[in-house]
Amino acid sequence: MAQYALVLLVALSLNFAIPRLAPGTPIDYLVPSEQVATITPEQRERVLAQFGLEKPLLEQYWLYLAGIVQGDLGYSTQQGRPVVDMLLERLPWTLVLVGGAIALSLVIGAGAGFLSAARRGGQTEVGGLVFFMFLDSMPPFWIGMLLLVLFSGYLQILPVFGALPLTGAGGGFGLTFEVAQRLLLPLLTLTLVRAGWLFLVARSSLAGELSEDYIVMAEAKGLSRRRVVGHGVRNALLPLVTAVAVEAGTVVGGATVVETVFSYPGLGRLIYESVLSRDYPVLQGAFLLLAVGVIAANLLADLLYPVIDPRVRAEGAR
Amino acid sequence: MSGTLLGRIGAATLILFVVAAVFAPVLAPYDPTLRTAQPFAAPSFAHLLGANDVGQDILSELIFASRLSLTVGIVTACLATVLGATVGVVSGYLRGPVDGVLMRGVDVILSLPFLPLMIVLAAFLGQNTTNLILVIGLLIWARPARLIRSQVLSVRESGHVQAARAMGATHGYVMIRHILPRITPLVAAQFVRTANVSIMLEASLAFLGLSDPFQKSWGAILFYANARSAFLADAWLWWVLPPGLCIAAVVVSFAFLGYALEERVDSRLRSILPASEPQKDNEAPTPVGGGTLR
Amino acid sequence: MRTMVIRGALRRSLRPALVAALGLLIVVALSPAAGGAQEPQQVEKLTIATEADKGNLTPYSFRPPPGIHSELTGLVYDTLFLDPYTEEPIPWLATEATASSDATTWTVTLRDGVAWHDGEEFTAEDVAFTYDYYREGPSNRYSHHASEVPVIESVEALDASTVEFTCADPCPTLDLVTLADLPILPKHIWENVADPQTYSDLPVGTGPYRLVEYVEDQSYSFEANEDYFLGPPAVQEIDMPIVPDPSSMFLALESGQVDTVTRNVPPELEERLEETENVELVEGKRFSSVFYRFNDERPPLDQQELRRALDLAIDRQALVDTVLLGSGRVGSPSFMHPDSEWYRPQDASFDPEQANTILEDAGISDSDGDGIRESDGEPVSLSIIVPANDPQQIRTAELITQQLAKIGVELETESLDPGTLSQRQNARDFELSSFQGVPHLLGDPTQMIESLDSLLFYSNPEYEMLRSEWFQATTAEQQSEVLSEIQALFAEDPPAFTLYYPDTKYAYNASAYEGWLPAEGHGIHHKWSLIPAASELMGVERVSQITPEESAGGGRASVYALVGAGIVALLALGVLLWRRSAHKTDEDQI
Amino acid sequence: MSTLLEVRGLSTVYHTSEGPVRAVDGVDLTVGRGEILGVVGESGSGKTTLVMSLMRLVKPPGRILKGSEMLLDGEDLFRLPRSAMPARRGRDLALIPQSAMHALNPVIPVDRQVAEAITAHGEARSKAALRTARDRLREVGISPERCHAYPHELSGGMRQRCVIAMAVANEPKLVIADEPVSGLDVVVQARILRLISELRESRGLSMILVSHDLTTVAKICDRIMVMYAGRIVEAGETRTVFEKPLHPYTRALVEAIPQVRGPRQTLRAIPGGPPDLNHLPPGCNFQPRCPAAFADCKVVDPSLEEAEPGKKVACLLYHEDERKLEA
Repeated sequence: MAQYALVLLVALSLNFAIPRLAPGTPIDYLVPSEQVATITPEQRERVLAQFGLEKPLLEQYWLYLAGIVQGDLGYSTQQGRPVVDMLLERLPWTLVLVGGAIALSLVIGAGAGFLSAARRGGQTEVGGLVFFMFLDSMPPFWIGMLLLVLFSGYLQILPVFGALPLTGAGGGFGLTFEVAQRLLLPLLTLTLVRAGWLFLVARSSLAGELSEDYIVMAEAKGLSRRRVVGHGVRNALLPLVTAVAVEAGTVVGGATVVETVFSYPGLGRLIYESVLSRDYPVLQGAFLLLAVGVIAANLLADLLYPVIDPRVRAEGAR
Repeated sequence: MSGTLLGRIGAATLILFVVAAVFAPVLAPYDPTLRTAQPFAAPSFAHLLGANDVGQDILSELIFASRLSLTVGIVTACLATVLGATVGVVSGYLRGPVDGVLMRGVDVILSLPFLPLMIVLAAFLGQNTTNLILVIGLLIWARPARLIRSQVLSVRESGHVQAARAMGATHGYVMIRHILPRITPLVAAQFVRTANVSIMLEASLAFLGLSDPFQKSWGAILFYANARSAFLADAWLWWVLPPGLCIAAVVVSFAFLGYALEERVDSRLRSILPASEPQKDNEAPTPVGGGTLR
Repeated sequence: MRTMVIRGALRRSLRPALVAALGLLIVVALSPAAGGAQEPQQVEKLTIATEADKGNLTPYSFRPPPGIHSELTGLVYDTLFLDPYTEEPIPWLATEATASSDATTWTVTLRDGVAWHDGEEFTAEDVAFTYDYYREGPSNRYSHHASEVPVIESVEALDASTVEFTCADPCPTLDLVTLADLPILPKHIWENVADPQTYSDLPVGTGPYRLVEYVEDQSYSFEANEDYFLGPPAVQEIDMPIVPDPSSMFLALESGQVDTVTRNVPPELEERLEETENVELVEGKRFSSVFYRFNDERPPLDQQELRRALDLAIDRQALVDTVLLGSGRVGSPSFMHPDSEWYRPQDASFDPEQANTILEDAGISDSDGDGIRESDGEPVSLSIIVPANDPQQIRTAELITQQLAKIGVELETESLDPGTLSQRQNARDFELSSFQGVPHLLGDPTQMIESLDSLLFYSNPEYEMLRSEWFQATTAEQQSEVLSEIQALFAEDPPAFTLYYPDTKYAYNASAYEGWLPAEGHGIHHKWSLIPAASELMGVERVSQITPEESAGGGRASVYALVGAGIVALLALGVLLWRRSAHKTDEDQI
Repeated sequence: MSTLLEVRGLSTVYHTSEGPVRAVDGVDLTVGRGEILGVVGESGSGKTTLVMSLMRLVKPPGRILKGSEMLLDGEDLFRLPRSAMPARRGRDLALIPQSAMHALNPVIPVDRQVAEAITAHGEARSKAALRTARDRLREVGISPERCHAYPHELSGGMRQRCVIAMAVANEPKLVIADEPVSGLDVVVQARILRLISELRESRGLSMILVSHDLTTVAKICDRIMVMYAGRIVEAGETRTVFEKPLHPYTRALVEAIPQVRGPRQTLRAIPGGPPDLNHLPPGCNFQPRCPAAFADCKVVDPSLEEAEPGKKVACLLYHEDERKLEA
């Protein structure tokens, strides 16, 4: 466990340093020259002071760490609103989108992967394999754009943007239907992209398992084809869990592009905009969330191992 | 059967793209930087894929763009795989404190949000191709390192590695002579995977307008197409579809190659390994983009 | 045998389903939407898509990228006079304003019976407080109007409905420009706001609309202020979703999900939008320009001849034809926008030959024959910084690079993300920088004078002389006279190279609302479009009075249907392939 | 005793990239009720393919050729459609697979794996099946406390016992064991073999025991067949085959067994290695390695004929009529 704490600390320190590495400060973005009046030095000082950015770096670092401990992530230099509220507003949307995409891609991707491996019978199931390999190789923003044009542009059956209907669409069902409608395309895009990858993981790990001796035993016992494959699937779950955990970090990054295309107010887009506007507090807050998320995913994977494969319990963690 | 067929298709497509990249000046009907047609011109005999928003020939842009995408893809993949493999082998083989430090380093990199880091580094280092390769390469080696290490863990326990060590072989010797050959298929698979990821990343960065817009790349074409609302006009058929398909074609041909490699190497390996060889490892064998080693 | 039978049946049943899907698709795409123009006057709700989040719409929540921030704030807050770009000052919150003989003190009488949204009464106290607050407090888009050009020394509420302004120098156009630009804040709220930058409550103003809901980065919702002093606005509710992606925004307009979009229509979409059912386009006359600012402190740009040659070498007409596809006007050295009252026409000249001669005479010639001229030993190789997310400015830089190469000047473009770009611009760390001119820079003379120092760092002795003349001028005519002399001076020594003034066309769904009013400098999305009384006050016709040309409907739909059907067919084929290849491996081994 | 299983002309072919390979080439065999038939042969002689063919578990690119017949209690299992086979496996005929050490699913406790064999044939619901499973495990010597352990928590021998328990759980008519004791130490081997013969007594099991180790086969099998390059080269009573091996290959195999007691002898190995099934030698498959080979052997491919009552052999030494050249 101590190691994970160390990793978190290092990640946080990097999150503190990286945005400050980039040229430009929040001030430049706050009062851009476009406002046709460059700001006087003393005004710059006053704005810096507001966000505590005029203090020496080390002091800022301690305040930053202390802030995290007390759960106070400071104010966004752009919105002027507490970072915690902003993140909490965005988190549900990202969780729904990213969580949904991972779950759906697991079901579709892994399911089809297992099916393809099970049907293998010596000669690889080419059709499904090629289809999913193609899926895995298409750029997400490109698919997103094409889906948007197809469903919202040509067929005009789906709304184009945002996450919530503008006017409150009445109570529970109406609202959920509207939200679902808006969630469909971004979710479909993210799922298609991830399903390809998970299909390949599932297919190759199950294919490996099906050549094991216990499968021969299962068939010899007279189990139906479905139950025999079931034996293999149990063992093939392990690499799948690891693949998802290892990928957890990049998913939100990947979602950034999709969220921008669909104007979906998730964490990804917030990070993208905050990077452009050098909004350090929001960036630090979002990175913190991400780092914790990734480490939690890996921790969860480690916990899941013994459940899926008792031998791991015997050998200790990874 | 099907593995080799896919492998052949993959290899053929890749060669096609490499030829296009190398002979771009000869193959491309026009110089893509010159304005040779009306802006937004539709496809015609003179311009098979029409012209972009300032009248540059899209087909020529596509052909020249393959240069950047392929170079970024291949060079970054080499960098990331070599780095990933070395770290993977060393930490998987030596275990102990070295393994702990390296793996925690990998954890940190894996937990860093990818895109913002790219933007910051692109802004800080400037947007030429070498920086792009360095930046992508230094960020994506973490995953191959983790996966190769897990493979090395099980290979390390195998009979002949123990035997070699028992006969006094130095660590370096064992790593190079015994461990490396055994994990080459996985390393090759990781090469394919990192090539895919880096080509995709270059395209995404260009699409978000964060890389050098004058460097002809498939991502840049899509950036201008999206910015000049090609998705809305009928232009999406000849301005948006082709670059996306090119990216997909290169990435998928890498994957086909990886798959064929994995299948051929796997079957050869299966016959050498004696039955008693510990077959099982509980770490994540990666998919065709990274076939498992049995 | 059971599984075989099912698979066969499945395959046979797929074929009819496929044909049905194709049929359905064609019907959906072709059905023309019902519509026709109804009387636009009273409208229940309008949906306006905007491109960026502008914070909670107080004068301090300004945020890049440039957009319609002041117009949005204008829905909630009012100004004393109508708007800074009109010929004559039009009373709004103020009824009239009289200047002293030396034009340094103004007494302004306010309209009475005006209330803030929270019911408090609007008085002279609020006006005095606002101008002091702008001058003393942190800077924002409006504050330099009170603190620099002109310098308003004091503002005093004489009684409940009269305010007296005293300027340090004569300010003859105070009512026409300054009083028409600065939104008035409620004193009873802002007097205890210590830090305006982080003020996050919903704004309270006197304006025609109340901001009732603001979901950060998602949407704004406004409700009409029924007892607005000019009568209730024409639209009860306004929903304003934030849609950053340009393509999605226009897609939403086409599919009828929004009634209008605040982003101006890119040239390449004009033809397509005109063809869409119910969608009309109108020229919004919003002042906009793209200009290159040079840093004359860095050699070789400190040489005036080189700057003159560069100006002559730029083919502005080619830029308009290629980048703007003809929708725009060639830039002029007088810098201000041609539609503004304060614009004195000068035309830029394009003469690469003359540019070459100027350079030769100035001793800047290509001594080592590499195609690039040298100036005292150094090759003339300039760099230009452009915003990475604005393709129009990037393409412009690409074309100018080719144009300058013809006169032996090498130009290298750096495309930077907005944060880095602002930082480099503020720190003057550039040789050439691309800028987008905004309305109050191109239409408001006081702003132009002020930015010549703070933004363009224009140093020209003759200009210094004219500048002090401007500050002595006691009447509007005198100021206008000085301004034309200044613009004449720009012809020889331009403060920046104005490349072009793009047209600003806006698209709206005519069946939803036709009361849009193209006001000079503002486009159509502003409060005057929604206030019935505004059009005679401003003497400007609404779009409904302008006869729209006939719009050809649905010709394009058939193409979509074809393409859509193609994709459905492709998917169905994929499924069949999967079925057939799977079927092959199952047959019996014996 | 009446015959339980009769196999006639069984041939299984693998389509490899270098062309078809006949791993099992026209094998005939019979197993009586309660009888244990031993099949002996070097690795690569087609023993495992034979076992897999009998269970109809041959994976592509292998295929059982048409014309092979396998009558179990008179019913030809090769005529059944593939989908009907699962119902028979585990109930009528059961398999103890090769390398039984890995034959258990590592992530499921052993008792549930045995119970699964029972519920697979609809005999009982899961609770009852679990109880029977635990009884079967106790019968093969796995104590109740150990029976819900995971495979990796058991020793090799115990895992082997679980597999055997699993195989006999549904009282199959015929059990086919592929190298049941190879890879175990001698003491455990003896115990497992004793377990197998006890089960034969108590259950009246008929069995086919396949092994490369002659001594294992000798201990508990009633009749023995020797397999070489996919063919049966000698078959007969265990005692007679050992005392008077006819086929030179069998004789070499018997002489290769080191005698613990008795005078020291130099061990003699059989020269060369198993033939490459793609390029079989002309005539008799064994002739390149056969010390008694003579001219005809290179021409004639001897068939399995009766040489003495109850004894068959496929070698020209004993079948004058098949000789061509001499006459």
